[in-house]
Amino acid sequence: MESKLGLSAKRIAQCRNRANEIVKPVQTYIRKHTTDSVERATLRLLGADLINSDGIPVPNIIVDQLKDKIQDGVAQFYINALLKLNCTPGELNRKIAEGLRIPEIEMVDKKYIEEKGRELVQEFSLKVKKHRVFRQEQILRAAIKQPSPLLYVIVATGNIYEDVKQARAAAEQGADVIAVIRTTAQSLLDYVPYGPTTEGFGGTYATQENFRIMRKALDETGAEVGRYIRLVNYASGLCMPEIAAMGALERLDMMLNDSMYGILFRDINMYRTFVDQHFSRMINSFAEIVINTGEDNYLTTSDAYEKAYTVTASQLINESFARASGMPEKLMGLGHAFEMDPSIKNGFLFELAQAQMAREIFPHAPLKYMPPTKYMTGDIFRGYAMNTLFNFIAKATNQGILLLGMLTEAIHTPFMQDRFLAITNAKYVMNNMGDLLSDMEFKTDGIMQNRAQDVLCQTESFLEEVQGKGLFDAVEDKMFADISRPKNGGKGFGGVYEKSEGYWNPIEDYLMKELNIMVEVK
Amino acid sequence: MESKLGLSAKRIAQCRNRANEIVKPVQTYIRKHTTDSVERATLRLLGADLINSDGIPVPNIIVDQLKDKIQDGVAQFYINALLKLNCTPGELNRKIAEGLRIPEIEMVDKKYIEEKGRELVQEFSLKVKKHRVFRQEQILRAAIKQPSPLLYVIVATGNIYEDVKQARAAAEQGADVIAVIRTTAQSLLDYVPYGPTTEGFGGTYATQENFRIMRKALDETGAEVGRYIRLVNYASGLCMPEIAAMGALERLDMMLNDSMYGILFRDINMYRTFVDQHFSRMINSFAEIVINTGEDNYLTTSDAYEKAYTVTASQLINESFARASGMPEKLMGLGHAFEMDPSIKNGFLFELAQAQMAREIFPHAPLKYMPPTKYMTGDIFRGYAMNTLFNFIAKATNQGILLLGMLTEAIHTPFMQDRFLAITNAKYVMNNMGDLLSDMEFKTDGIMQNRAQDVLCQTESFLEEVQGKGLFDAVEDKMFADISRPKNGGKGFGGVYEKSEGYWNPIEDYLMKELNIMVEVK
Amino acid sequence: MMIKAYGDTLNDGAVQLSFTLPVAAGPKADEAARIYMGKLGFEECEVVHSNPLSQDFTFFVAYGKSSASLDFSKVVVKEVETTMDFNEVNRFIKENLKRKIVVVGACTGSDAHTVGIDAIMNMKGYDHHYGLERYPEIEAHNLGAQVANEDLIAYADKVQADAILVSQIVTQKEVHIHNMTNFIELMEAEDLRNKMVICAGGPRITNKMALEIGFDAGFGRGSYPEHVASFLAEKILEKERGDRNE
Amino acid sequence: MMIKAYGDTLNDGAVQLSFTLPVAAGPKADEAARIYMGKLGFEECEVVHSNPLSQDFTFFVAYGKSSASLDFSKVVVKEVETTMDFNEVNRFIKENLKRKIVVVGACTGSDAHTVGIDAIMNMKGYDHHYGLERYPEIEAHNLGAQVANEDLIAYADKVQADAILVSQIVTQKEVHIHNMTNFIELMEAEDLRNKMVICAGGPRITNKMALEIGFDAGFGRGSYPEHVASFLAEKILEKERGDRNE
Ligand code: B12
Ligand code: B12
Ligand SMILES: Cc1ncc(COP(=O)(O)O)c(C=O)c1O
Ligand SMILES: Cc1ncc(COP(=O)(O)O)c(C=O)c1O
Repeated sequence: MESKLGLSAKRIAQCRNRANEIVKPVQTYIRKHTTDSVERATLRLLGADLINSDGIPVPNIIVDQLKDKIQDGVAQFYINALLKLNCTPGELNRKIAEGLRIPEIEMVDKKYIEEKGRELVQEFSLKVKKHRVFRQEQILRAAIKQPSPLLYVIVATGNIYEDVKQARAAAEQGADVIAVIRTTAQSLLDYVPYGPTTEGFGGTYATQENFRIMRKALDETGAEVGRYIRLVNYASGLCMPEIAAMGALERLDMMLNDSMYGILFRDINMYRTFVDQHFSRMINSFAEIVINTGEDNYLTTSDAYEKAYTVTASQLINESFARASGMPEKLMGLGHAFEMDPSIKNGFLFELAQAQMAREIFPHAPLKYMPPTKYMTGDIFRGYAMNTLFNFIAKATNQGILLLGMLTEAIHTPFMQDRFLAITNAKYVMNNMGDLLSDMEFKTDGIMQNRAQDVLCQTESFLEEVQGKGLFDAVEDKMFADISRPKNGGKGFGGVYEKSEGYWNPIEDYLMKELNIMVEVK
Repeated sequence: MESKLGLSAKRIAQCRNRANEIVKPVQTYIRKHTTDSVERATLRLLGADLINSDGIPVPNIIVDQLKDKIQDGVAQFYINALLKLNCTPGELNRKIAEGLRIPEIEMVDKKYIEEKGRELVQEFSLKVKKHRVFRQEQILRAAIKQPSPLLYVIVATGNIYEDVKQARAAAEQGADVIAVIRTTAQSLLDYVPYGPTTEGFGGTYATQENFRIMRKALDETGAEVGRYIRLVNYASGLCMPEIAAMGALERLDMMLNDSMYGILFRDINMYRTFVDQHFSRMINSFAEIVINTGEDNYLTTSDAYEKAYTVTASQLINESFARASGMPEKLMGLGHAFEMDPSIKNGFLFELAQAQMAREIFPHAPLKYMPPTKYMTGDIFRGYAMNTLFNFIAKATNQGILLLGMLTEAIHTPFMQDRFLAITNAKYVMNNMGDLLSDMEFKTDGIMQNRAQDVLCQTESFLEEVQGKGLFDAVEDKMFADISRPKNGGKGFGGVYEKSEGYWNPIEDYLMKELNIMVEVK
Repeated sequence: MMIKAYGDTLNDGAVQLSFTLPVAAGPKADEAARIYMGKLGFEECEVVHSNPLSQDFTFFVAYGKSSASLDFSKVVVKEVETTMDFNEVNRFIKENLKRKIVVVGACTGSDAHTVGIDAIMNMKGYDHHYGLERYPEIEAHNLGAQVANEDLIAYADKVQADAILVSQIVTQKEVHIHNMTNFIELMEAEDLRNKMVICAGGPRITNKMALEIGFDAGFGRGSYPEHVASFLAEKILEKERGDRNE
Repeated sequence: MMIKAYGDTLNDGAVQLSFTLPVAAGPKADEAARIYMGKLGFEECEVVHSNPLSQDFTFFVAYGKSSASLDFSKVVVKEVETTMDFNEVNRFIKENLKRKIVVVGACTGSDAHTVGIDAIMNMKGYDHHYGLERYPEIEAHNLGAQVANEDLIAYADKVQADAILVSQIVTQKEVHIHNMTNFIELMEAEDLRNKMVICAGGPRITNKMALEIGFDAGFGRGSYPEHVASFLAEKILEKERGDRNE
């Protein structure tokens, strides 16, 4: 495909190459480390679940019991207990919740553990593969009813049962994707809450039961309306791998999952995040869950016109990390956003250029386009007009996933009618001007071509500088989002461990094989 | 200028030629006839004014008194009375209002009448020329603050004093043009109401005093905001020439004035309208008042996609009639509208093509672009989104006068905040995507080029057919707006008169000379 | 069943408002807007936006919660029954009335909006629903717009109409109410009221208010020709039967 | 001076509303919406639009007129006085306080929105208004977001702050009220309340409610650094003089 924007293919390749070089040393670090959450996710995928009477989840109890053995991988101890007590994971979970201590149990021969491991991995694998097939069938069946972009809305009442009503209504109205926003600050919890929940601030707890409740509701409504309704949740945070694991088990379809969001915007330790994002992305890759990256966040803190290149740079870094987790491009919902100051002269042209550039650099990625938020005000009418132009660009540049703007963005989490108004706006615009950009050409050396080319150049210099410093130092040096994060600071640093020589993780082994992830030999 | 739409210059010239051929025989008819309203307008321009105790305007009283002498032109009788009674027009008007009968007054020598006529015409001419100079100065001074398109809003409370509040507020908000909508069915009154009025349905009576009140208010607010605020009213109807006359005297800046609107949409007799529109347009031409034609009306009754060519055809006919009244292109606010069903796939492209086509066919006319009305519903939010796309096209195709859509179009005449929301929407869109179309090109043989070329072909065949039948028969045959109007039916037919050999009208003579209108010799 | 407005939680009573106050913008205006919402009966009032409209007016967007509720099970709508489609109506007339019915329609008074009455009566109809002129069992006369009530009634009398359709679009200063009331008075004065079925229609017309004024039915936004046609057919039959029994 | 909402005529009381009712769409829902508007106290209620949101919910747009009015002359706003600009504030501090003032700010509790507090405090400021860090006479410490009240207070105590700035953006379930109340309680428990000037800010914060909770001032949407700076300078001076007089 020729570039409508006159972007140099060579320069794009150079940028991509630099991103790969930036990611390489980080991958080396990742390969050698595990974290609390990687271990808990592994346990969950093998069958660990439930909470104790204090509300502490069994995976956390196990990892806490095994603090001094984590570098060897905790899976073997859980499997050992299953073998020794000769019980199902369900029974074992109950016992652990009631106080059973795993480290005290005598170890059986490693080969039995490996054998049982294979069996449990097999169960996990079958379950996920069934989900994959089911999803593919559903998507295929509804394909003509769900053209690109998919219409994505959020629900955020804090109460899963209220969320269900809102989500069903949205699906009836035409939404293709429902994201259940998480409650404020769940990303900072070092455990995953349990059961159905009805109390959250600005969002609903991500719990496996909540996933199940919503999945069921959306499947039902989807069957009624003859479309497959995608379900989304948020992995980012201290439990990134675990939430990915839960998503894989409950057939979520998309997962917020950025390689650096937690570091920059949640002050989570960088080593922790890098290791976690890799493991969680392997799970997503295997489960064919589309990730959504968080480039929009750069633009809510920095200026969208000045710092447009940070979005492109981050997309390339996210892509490179994703590829290192075995992820095909079609699962990379790379993010960007319509966040320029609406009072900028010709701002529309700059937004259009940026969106088209993303489309051209990542031709097969289902780009996730985020609506105006920062410049939304209490003037819901003006906001509605801004959303109209946003929808316009989304369709014109063929974005894959369209997070619909809410006219009440500056006021409250969406009311039921806000979502409806967003959906009708998007449908109107998309139908009414669907073929506009294929009916027009960008003027050579015009405002838009020049803008895109400039941003690409800035991206290249920026990546070059990051490469020079190395990613860890670059983050410390405030190069991303004007935020400095110390290498050894931030939340969750205590939960990062160097793997021992004998580290064993059957889930990781399996995923790496399935995903053809090669580990380069030193 | 090369056609962005690939329109054939030759075909455009052919269309224009056909329109001229259509208009020619009508002009022949016009030249030979006068009407009640042409005579009343002439009287007004010479100084006739006031009403009697029954509320009948003096110009009407005079014309009624002279019913049997109209074919000679009533001006001479009014001037004669001035001479014989040796009084000012003001004094004479009072006497007539009190019962004085003009026909009874003995006639003085024609040469004195002609001399006095020259004097009165001179007064009229000076007044109007002063208005022209003032307006030009004001416009020049504010030019950078009032880029194209001018933002045009309506006020329609029915009460001139309430209208003033609304208009001032709109001007403060950024409106450049204020149209005072007329009360329902004023167009069917065969006289012009008098004085300030506070009772109207869906609009405010057009009276000379109301013109004055609003003109003063807008001049004041204009001075405060440093912009020249244009004032608009509606000429169309049985009093077309008189309202034009009042507009010229009170420095209105634009006038709704279509060559066929009254015939088709108000069932006014066609001969009456043709004669009236010519006279009123001569006044507008001389007073440098921009006319607004009414092509939008075709699209509220017929389908905008199917009947787009009727708009283009009507624009060409309006242009030809206007030129025959001595009007330069810069005063031709030819109309068109964004009225396609919003559910049409790619409807935006068709609207864009149509607007761009109008721009290319009439490169120097300040095209007047009308907003969606027919498909507006009580969903004010959806309506706001439609208005956003409408504003987009207006700016993209460089329309001259933008009548702003109201989000409450389907509900009520505008509330004060409705106008504000319309203005902020337009300003946002125009600033945000101002240079889009100059940064892009239409794809050769794309959807839009093909659409425009098709509509132009349809226009040509349509004009050819009209030319074949002659305009009078074409109207009778339902060729315009699917409406049939019989030649000798409709309102106001009784007020059309063949001019006698000795017909004398000093205003007409003066205007024809000033405007360089040549009468072709048979 | 008591209901309240719904924002994002059952019975939260959340409502969006926008309005203008005739005061200059500023913190005092904002506070006035908040108080005003209180006067309107709202709680948890949030004035989320304010903007000067001029030196003397300010526009507000606000959200509030109301404890007002209503019993949905007690809501009664006297809806017009609209059961039959094009073919059914024609069959019904043929079988039951055994003659064509004559319908005269117009947009009355100073109201010049023909599109609504045309949508109901014209051959080509509206939104893919044929108009009355296309019904083989209906003889439809569409007199267009700006028809005086007197002229409409005289015409209907002349063609011995079974029904009259009155369209009213402009509603400012309640002009439609006056027009419609005047129409009923004239019908009664002419002693024709009980001889014909009379219906009104228009975007602001409801069945309820049409009945109150003295019409047999009222049709609002989104009406289609078959709604009117089936109502007319049944109502005319009912009338004939009534008349026969008297 | 009694005022009402203004549509297009003084005192017409016209208001636009939109809301959702938890009922299936249809004429009965429309009628319910009309009745609901009546319950809200509106007259001449027009439900101009209705749309199903799902099988059980319907959205309405409506206009109504209210006879409610309020006396504008009685509206009282305790606005924060904001008289000085950047240079004036610095001069004021230099001349009157004769020392730098120390200000500590944070977005507290689980609230992670830094942009608002940054707008007030950061060097580069907001919308071309320099932030407090740029003021030569102010020593500003911005602790960022998600700072526990305890930590913020301990830090302020440590640096002997003259003032604390608390930002609260998330307001769901009144979480900001709880946070702010808790902050005041802790300040009192630590016996620091009267030692420092404390201000709150955020898009849903008003001066009125901040005062009610026990803050010295509250700053809402559209606040600029100089507003806070001039309030702080004057308030701190007032405090010092008060303290000296005791
Ligand atoms: C098109 C239009 C015009 C055209 C009319 C062309 C024509 N030949 O009809 C023109 C440009 C001439 C016009 C003029 C004016 N208009 Co106008 N117009 C409209 C517009 C944009 C669309 C109306 C329409 O065609 N709707 C489509 C039809 C199909 O819908 P409908 O009429 O509601 O009909 C349906 C139902 O109501 C029902 N129905 C209607 N009648 C009947 C009758 C029966 C018996 C039955 C069973 C059913 C039925 O069935 C129909 C199909 O479902 C509306 C705004 C809007 N979007 O609604 C303003 C609007 C109606 N006009 C308005 C006004 C004020 C005027 C003017 C008075 C302005 C002026 N001062 O000059 C003039 C004067 C007209 C006059 N003397 O009456 C106002 C009315 C405000 C009010 N509530 O009072 C509106 C709402 C615009 C506005 N916001 O100001 N208008
Ligand atoms: C940017 C943003 C984010 C960013 C924040 C990035 C960052 N580093 O700050 C991210 C993406 C991280 C985010 C996350 C969330 N957000 Co947020 N976010 C926004 C957004 C889009 C803009 C806020 C903003 O930056 N405004 C610009 C600044 C300059 O304005 P301001 O904050 O009002 O500050 C001004 C004044 O209020 C005042 N001020 C503010 N603080 C102070 C303090 C003092 C002392 C003074 C004097 C003045 C003052 O001065 C400033 C300048 O005038 C708003 C929507 C909107 N358009 O308002 C939503 C919004 C605030 N977020 C919201 C929510 C719910 C969340 C989440 C909780 C969602 C979730 N469940 O995950 C999360 C979690 C965050 C958390 N734990 O708190 C809701 C809050 C709803 C409510 N009323 O409770 C909003 C309104 C969006 C919505 N409609 O749902 N968000
Ligand atoms: C990539 C990513 N993850 C997660 C989140 C939100 O999660 P939390 O606020 O719980 O950290 C966001 C929100 O913007 C995001 O962009
Ligand atoms: C050209 C023209 N004249 C006049 C009018 C309205 O005037 P009236 O309704 O009084 O005939 C319109 C309204 O659409 C118009 O387009």
